[in-house]
Amino acid sequence: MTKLCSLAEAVSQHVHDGDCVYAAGFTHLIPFAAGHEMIRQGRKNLTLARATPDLIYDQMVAAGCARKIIFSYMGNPGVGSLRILRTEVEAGRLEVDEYSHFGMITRLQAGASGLPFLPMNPTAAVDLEQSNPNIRRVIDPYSGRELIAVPALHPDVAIIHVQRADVNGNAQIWGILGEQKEVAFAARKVILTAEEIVEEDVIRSDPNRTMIPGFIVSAVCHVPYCAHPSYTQGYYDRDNAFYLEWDKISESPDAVQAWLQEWVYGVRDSLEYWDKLGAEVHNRLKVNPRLASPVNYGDY
Amino acid sequence: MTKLCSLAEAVSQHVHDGDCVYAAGFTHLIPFAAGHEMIRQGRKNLTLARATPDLIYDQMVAAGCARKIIFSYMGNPGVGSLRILRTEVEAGRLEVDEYSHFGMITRLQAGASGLPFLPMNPTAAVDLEQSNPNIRRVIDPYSGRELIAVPALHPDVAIIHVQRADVNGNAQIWGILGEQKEVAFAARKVILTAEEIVEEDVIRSDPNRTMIPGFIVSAVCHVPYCAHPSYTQGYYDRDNAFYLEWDKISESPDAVQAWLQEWVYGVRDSLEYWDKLGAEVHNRLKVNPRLASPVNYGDY
Amino acid sequence: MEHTASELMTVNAARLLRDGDVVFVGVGLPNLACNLARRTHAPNLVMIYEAGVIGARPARLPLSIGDPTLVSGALSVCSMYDIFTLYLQRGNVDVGFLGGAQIDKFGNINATVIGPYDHPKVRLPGSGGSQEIAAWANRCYIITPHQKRRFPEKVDFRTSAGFLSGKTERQVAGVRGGGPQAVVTDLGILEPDENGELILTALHPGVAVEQAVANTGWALRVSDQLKITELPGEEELRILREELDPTGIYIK
Amino acid sequence: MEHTASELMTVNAARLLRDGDVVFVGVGLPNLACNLARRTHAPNLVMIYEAGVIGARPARLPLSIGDPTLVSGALSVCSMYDIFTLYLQRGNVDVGFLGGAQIDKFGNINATVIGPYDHPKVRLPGSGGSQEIAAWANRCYIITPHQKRRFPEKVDFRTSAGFLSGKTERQVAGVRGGGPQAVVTDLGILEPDENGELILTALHPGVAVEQAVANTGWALRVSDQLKITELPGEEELRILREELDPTGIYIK
Repeated sequence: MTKLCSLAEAVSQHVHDGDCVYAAGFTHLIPFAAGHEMIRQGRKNLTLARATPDLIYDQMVAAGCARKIIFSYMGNPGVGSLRILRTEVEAGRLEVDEYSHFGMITRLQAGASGLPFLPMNPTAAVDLEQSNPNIRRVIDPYSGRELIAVPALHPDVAIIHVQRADVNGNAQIWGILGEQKEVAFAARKVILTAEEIVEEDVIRSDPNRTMIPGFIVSAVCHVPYCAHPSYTQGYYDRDNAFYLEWDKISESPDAVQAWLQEWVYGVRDSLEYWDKLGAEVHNRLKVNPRLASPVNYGDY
Repeated sequence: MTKLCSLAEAVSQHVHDGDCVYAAGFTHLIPFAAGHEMIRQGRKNLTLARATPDLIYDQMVAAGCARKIIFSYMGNPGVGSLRILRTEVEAGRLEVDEYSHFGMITRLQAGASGLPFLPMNPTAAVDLEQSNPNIRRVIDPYSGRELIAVPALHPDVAIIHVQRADVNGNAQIWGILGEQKEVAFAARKVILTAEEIVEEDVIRSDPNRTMIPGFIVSAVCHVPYCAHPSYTQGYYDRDNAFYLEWDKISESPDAVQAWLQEWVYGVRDSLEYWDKLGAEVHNRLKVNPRLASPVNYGDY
Repeated sequence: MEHTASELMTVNAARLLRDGDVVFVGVGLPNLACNLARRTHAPNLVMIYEAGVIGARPARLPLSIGDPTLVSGALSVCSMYDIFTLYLQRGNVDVGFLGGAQIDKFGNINATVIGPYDHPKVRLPGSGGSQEIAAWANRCYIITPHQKRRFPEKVDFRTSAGFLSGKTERQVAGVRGGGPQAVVTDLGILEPDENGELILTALHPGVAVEQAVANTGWALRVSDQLKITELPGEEELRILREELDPTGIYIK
Repeated sequence: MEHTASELMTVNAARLLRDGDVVFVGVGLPNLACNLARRTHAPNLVMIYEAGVIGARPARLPLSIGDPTLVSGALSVCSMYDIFTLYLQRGNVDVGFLGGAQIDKFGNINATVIGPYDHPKVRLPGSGGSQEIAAWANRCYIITPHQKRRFPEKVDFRTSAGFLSGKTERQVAGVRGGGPQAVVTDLGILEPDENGELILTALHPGVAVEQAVANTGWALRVSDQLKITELPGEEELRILREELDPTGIYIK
């Protein structure tokens, strides 16, 4: 029952032109390698959903993969704008479906729960609601008051990067959890990328750490360093220097295309990409260990 | 800022006659010692809420603590009836507010989330809904279909047993999680009982394991073996023999009162109770270690 | 080989499970049936417990569905809210097992009260997880001794929905699960016909149709393709007796 | 001691925090202000990040609010859905920090678009967490340079609610939080009057009222109890420069 395959195979088999794709991860565990693979395979007309589109969607939009974006914060975190997204939206070339973070995450929670919608308390800021017909009102049957509603989101494909998984797709995550679990259950298909493929016994030794059960996963890909320039807690650091550098690169469309040529089209896969980053970057992103206190489940 | 106190002090200060009390834990981590302390302190007219009232509420009702029960499964798990509860309900002496497990847990999730209600998909079984005016309908603003709604539950006091906590009430749980987190956030006050009080550094070494933050906790009590005859994963086993024995004891009101006299009124606290159980029981409930695989958070 | 009524029901229930099924397991016979299936024809069965345990591999027979042996060595543990939303309501559960004091002609189940709700003659435990399992699991199975008082024409209280008053009524209600697919008793197996009415579709070896009819509270119809079940096999009984319930708590 | 405008704003924002406050922290100056408060008068400050981190103790200055240094050594990490429901919507957050391209007379904030929403002249990042922080945190603070274009009479788009068109309108809307309590600028501090209108309540030493008025897009009223803030102290500046932002990313 192994679902192990290469990331190229997983993208080729499970991501189709026109799909709604959710590459998960709030700052942490963003599966850049999967974004790059979608670019290399020339996916078109995707609807790209993420709370924070981040550099991964700036790059995919620059490569012409997308026709629509679903999001709640379109910035380069701590740096400034996502220049390519901003330009495309200002030019009217990219369709927009926008929420607050809470609205976006609530859409996923509804989707993951098998509910058509979920309510949120009102915020008194109604301009976004008036601009987006997906945001509606629902009556609290107890007080008669109006709450805000958002509809379930069901991405066609979720891409979830994790610290460790077994070949069946049972996966464990620690550090920032973001919306990983909700996206996995909301989506129709799940592609899992993992820093490490481990024996099932490692997963079974700590069941409370398992966020995603294998039976909702379509493909498991062993992709070390998948998240660079994002990071994997305990494995490597966030490459803040690159986040700052992208702010410069993305000032010029030519520089962006040259970057894509060199770092995406010009490499075969994420291993070649990581190799190409070189020893200085590898060293800069290296992390010393800091272990969790032991936990005893007991032998019953 | 330590919140450490004895369980007797915590109950005396935070549980009042007439309160709605939720002693949390689905089979696992049921805080029996707190139930016994409420009996010893003679609490009256409580509303007792739990998905599974279990023996803890059968005993509290036998001791005359309660006027109402909020629940979703009134059985002795794997054994049969909760005889005392059943008798009181059949006699019309105990008010009933009943849900399915999902309805009960959804009430807690709504309460924990600060929402007045949450929706659930319909089940086509409408008899309970027709018997309980708290269960209502809400219109999905997207499809126009009716969903089921339950109102937020906000217990006055939650009692939560955990494996380990620091003196500020930051608490970690593993094994069956039940509704522990939801109850803690839904309640107005939280009394925490812990098998072990640990240094804050132990908690901070594994933040993903922390279910309850100290700042929502009112009192922290060090109560080893608090859960017996329920259990604490990794610490001691469930006393199935006592669950079977209670089925016999509770056939006779006199036997129940004698049991309460001997095991609740007749002991000062949970340590004396545990001591009184004796070496044979201690040995029978002992658990060999089975440790979780290490997890590295990284030193950033 | 000799066998008890419980062994007969357990073996027949186990045979209804398919390899790879995700099963919402209850205690007692369903638990035995799932573990038996996993050790025979369905090694990839995933056992889920409403306490929030996924992929349990119990090393001993648990008395309750919240036993620590279900947790140690499980694939995943999550909150009860997650189990009921992400797993059951989302449609990730293939099979649910149900039980109750009364099961009626259309597979509706009563686990709540005998007599009126406000003044019950007998107060039963109530729904627990069953209201939603009956609605949302793809397939539901019921294991119960075949007794007239357990099979009334109409239940006193619908704790969980079978086919209501007929299959179209369930379809109109729009619940996602397929409803009860079989009731395994100590006399045979009942299955819903095209209208959702439970009819006798199989008898265990040596049982007469009349026995089943006499022990059913409605006019039990008999399938024109009535089957005879296969006797429990030696290996099935060995696993039940030696591995799963060595002290005979449930199979006696 | 000499100080920069950023240091001045950070120190004044830090002084608004109370010991024991649970603060929803943003990156940049709010992060510096919280860490400064924790190292001075508010050692029990609990820092929460929308990424799902509670009680962070960052060993270095994070560029983003999802930095791994926020996780290692934190009290707790939970999902984003939990952070927004259990913590923010439930009312467990005392203080939120907000920012945006425009802040108007009633403390409403625009972080979404300049120009019409469907054909924006400038597309800004959007709400992120701010729509709900502004509504549900007990108190909100805003740190921003004092410039006329940042302080229009009315924002182009209300990303998050201040006092709307006046305090009663916010009260009628029934949102639980108290709204913006102070706007800390490099010239002074604005606070809402009884109607929710932001008025000048403090000036930094050496700043004239006219400067503040000239750099505000509405007719800025001045409190009749106008205060002068205390200069940043030596210890405050030392902590900022040596411990919190040694390379001067934010305080320069």
